[in-house]
Amino acid sequence: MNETINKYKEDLEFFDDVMDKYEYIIDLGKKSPLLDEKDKNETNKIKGCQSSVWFVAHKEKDKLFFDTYSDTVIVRGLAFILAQIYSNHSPKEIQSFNREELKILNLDEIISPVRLNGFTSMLNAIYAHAKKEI
Amino acid sequence: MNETINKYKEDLEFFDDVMDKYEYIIDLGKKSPLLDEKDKNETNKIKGCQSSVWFVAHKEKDKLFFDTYSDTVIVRGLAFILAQIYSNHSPKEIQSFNREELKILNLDEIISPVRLNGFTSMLNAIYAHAKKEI
Amino acid sequence: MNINTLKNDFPFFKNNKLVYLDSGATAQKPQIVLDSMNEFHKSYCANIHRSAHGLGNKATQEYENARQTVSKFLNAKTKDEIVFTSGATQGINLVAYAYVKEHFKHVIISGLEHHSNIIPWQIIDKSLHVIDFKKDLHVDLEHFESLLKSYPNSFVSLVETSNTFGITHPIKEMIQLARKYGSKVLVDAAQSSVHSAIDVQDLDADFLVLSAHKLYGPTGIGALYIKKDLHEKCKAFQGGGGAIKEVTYEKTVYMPIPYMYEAGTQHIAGAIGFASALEYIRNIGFNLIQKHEQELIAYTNEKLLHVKNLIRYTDTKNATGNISFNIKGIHHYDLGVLLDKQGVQIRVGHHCVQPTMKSLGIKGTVRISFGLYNTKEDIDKFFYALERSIKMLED
Amino acid sequence: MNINTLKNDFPFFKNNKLVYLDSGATAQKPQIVLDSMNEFHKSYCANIHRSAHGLGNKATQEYENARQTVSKFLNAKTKDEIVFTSGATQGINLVAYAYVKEHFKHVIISGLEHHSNIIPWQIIDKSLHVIDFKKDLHVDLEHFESLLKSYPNSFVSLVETSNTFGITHPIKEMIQLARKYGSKVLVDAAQSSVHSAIDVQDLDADFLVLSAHKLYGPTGIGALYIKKDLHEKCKAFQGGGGAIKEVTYEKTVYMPIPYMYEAGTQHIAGAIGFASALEYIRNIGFNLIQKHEQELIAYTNEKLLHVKNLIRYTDTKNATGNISFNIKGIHHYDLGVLLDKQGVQIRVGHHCVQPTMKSLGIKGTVRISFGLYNTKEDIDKFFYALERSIKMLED
Ligand SMILES: Cc1ncc(COP(=O)(O)O)c(C=O)c1O
Ligand SMILES: Cc1ncc(COP(=O)(O)O)c(C=O)c1O
Repeated sequence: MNETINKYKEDLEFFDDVMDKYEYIIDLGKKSPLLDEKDKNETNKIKGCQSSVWFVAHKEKDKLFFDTYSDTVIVRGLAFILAQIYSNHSPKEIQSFNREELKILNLDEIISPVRLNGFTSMLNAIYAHAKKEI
Repeated sequence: MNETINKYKEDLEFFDDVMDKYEYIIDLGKKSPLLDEKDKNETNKIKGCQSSVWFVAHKEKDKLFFDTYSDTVIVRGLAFILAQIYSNHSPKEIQSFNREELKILNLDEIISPVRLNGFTSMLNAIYAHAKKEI
Repeated sequence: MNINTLKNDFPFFKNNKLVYLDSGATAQKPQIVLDSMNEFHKSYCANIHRSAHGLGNKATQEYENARQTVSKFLNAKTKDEIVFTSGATQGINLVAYAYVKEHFKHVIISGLEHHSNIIPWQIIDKSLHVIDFKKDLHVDLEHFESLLKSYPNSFVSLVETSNTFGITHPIKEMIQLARKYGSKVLVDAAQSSVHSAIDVQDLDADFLVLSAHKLYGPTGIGALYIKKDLHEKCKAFQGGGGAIKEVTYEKTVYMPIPYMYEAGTQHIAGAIGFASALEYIRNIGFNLIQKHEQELIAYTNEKLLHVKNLIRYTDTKNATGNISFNIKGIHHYDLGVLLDKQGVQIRVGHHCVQPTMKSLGIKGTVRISFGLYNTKEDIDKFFYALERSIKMLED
Repeated sequence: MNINTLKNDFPFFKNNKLVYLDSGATAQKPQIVLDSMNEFHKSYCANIHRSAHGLGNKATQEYENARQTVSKFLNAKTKDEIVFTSGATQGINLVAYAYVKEHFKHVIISGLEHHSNIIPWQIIDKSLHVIDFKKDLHVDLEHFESLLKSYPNSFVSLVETSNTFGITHPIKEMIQLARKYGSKVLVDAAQSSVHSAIDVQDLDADFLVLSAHKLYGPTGIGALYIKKDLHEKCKAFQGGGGAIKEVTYEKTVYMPIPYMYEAGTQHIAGAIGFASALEYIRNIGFNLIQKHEQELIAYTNEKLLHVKNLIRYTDTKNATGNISFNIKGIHHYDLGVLLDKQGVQIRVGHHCVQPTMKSLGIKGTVRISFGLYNTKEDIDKFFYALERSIKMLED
């Protein structure tokens, strides 16, 4: 996971201007694969976000994969980053990964405190799912 | 009535220091005749004063006379001044006397705004009584 | 007076370069408002209504003068028709508990109400009836009358100007209509009061609420007007020091309104700052303010015409203070974030009118909201940032 | 830190020469408290909890930091146990409406309560039971236990330190006693909180109220501590913007406590100033404050011994902050007026504890009340003025 984190860290640090960082995240959001309409249901909806965010996980062999969607493109981009970081890892790996390591991405700069709850809720959902799957 | 007012005005103006003015008023309060205990009843009590003030009127020939009492000596002194001003006058005289004329006594300096209500209530009681007697 | 230099009265604009278009949420405060509060704290800070000491008297007098200033601002008959509250929200809740709860079964509201004029009626368990609005969001007066007919003697509670869409209700006409059916009326003037003069006697309102912080005054203070005729019908709400004539363990005899409702230590500095804000407005005058704000609104509306894929929810008639819109295919939240990063402070979201949003089938809007300090330059900057944001966000 | 120079932190004392001995009514505010509020108004004034914009985020963060500061001040477990209110009075009323009303029949209070802890229980129609006090005004714990026995599962609401007599109840012991009989307990710490550290966990209080203005903070703001375990049992009180998850015309889903109780625009500057006042206290520390205040009290008590015809109502044990007395044959009001005219600000009257006054067969007292800025010199001046007043008034 550190590898993916580092990749995004480098990408984000490439931009000096915060608007460019947003451009990059929006771009990820636009490119992020769409969820099936049927998956955008109440069960998959993450509670605690101000905007609607959905979250679907599936298992391939031993590994977990996450798909996310949000009605706002910025959150979609952020959720996509999270999904990329945690996808393609075993539940055990995920569980033992310290979420503090995400701090180096410096997302605080981008996510407002009001929305930070939502971000934490997404993370919680990932860890909860991993735990269930162990 | 103007005569009595002028007398008190001169007396009060004699003192430069506000503490001396109080000394004078307190002195009047101490000297002011006591009311009969039986007169200190609810009917004679003036509403709207923070401290208890009683007010008794009687008529001699055509003239009204007022006696007052308060449990605080400063208010007693002030009430005494009022009673002196309005006593020994006919109801008609009292009614036609403009209470604005009291302003020259500069009592504002001595009575706090919180207590001003009480002072006004006393005045109202005097005028109300005079009206009743006409 | 040059309206375009009023910005200089506001220290906020000296300390940063932000374009502030969120005055409907809270307005910036002129220096004299801060000065008046600092003056209280520094020179005559004391509790009120309780003390014989000179300091307390001075504080009491300034506080009561503030009440007088609010009373004049609303053209109330007497100053004891003015209760200081902690804001418009508390004012409405007070009326709910102290008056409506006991005397009414039905409450009629408009379809554009702020949550503050919806939830209090739910809390006291009244049946709520909502007046329809027309396609352009203007109130359907026929439906209003039919509700009044179906529920005579109900309580009517109406926002004067919508915090989201800037539409102003024909409030005087609506009050007259309500009177015909024996209703009492509360006016929520939280938004309207900063844009045009209010005359409670002319309106014939029974209750009216204000928030100081939307009137260039401090937070934590507001006013509730209660028509004198109704004072006897209003019962105690919250109890405590200062609001009483006599307390025994068996029973409390309350002071008359407004004191009955001002239990506990009041926001004394707030009342003083509130009055100072109203004086500030009075000195400029609503004529000038309106002329200026109408110019800003017209300018904005003109510019909005050129924004691609714009969705508006109302026409531009009766527009006061606030303008809401969306851009097709773009989420209002994304716009809010990008505008913010470009130094433009606007508000996005449901603006505390979720039921109205639901009626319109949307989650939220982008809202621009004007204060007297805004200029055409602010609007130009807003549009510049908006265009850039749209470009980034559109597919 | 030299406690005798703390006066310099308070602009009030730079602006006049008054001897201020009325801190129990409201305390003076240090410059840093005013600065923190001015800073909000000048640099990041915005509404909170609602906006996506940076300004609003900064304001929200400072407001929530303030909640954290209050939480630490009281040693609460988590910051969501802290509700901002407009003051202690509103805090008690909130508990009355939102919790006690539905769950209790009986309310037990002490014999030294402020009106703010009497009237709310009358308003919600509870049976009120008053614990006797002994000759020296100390609480009669046996009578307390007998009340708890007679009315098990009742609500107990107790002042920690009497605003009039400075007596401090053995509040921890009383809470433990109340627990034995299934009671829940509110502590009114409006007076005590400025004189000694409060630890809600150690006390095991269920509710506790504070007023910022008695803690060297601004008016119009206070805090209510609600123990987490009870959050589920507390229902909505006043409704409006900001306090909700979802609103429809049919029904409102509220945010959890504390947000549920913070409907409407909050006193944002007030919360920030409140926190700054608590930081100020924390920096000095209660050790130093207590040592200083105990010295002032001892000095005053010693001097009072020499005042002729003095009437005191309690011994000098457990004295905190406030001292009350009368002079035989002299009305307290007259003393208040003359002391005021000599530049000494003390309070005379019933101090919002009329029922206690009635129990004692008096109308009022002269009260001296200390803040950390008071000095022995203040006390000397007070006694000088007192002696002069007595001389003028005695027969
Ligand atoms: C013991 C006590 N409780 C409650 C209060 C009420 O506080 P506030 O007026 O700030 O609401 C006071 C204030 O005088 C008090 O001394
Ligand atoms: C129309 C309207 N009513 C009521 C309120 C509530 O005002 P406050 O939050 O100051 O109590 C607002 C504030 O947003 C408003 O816009």
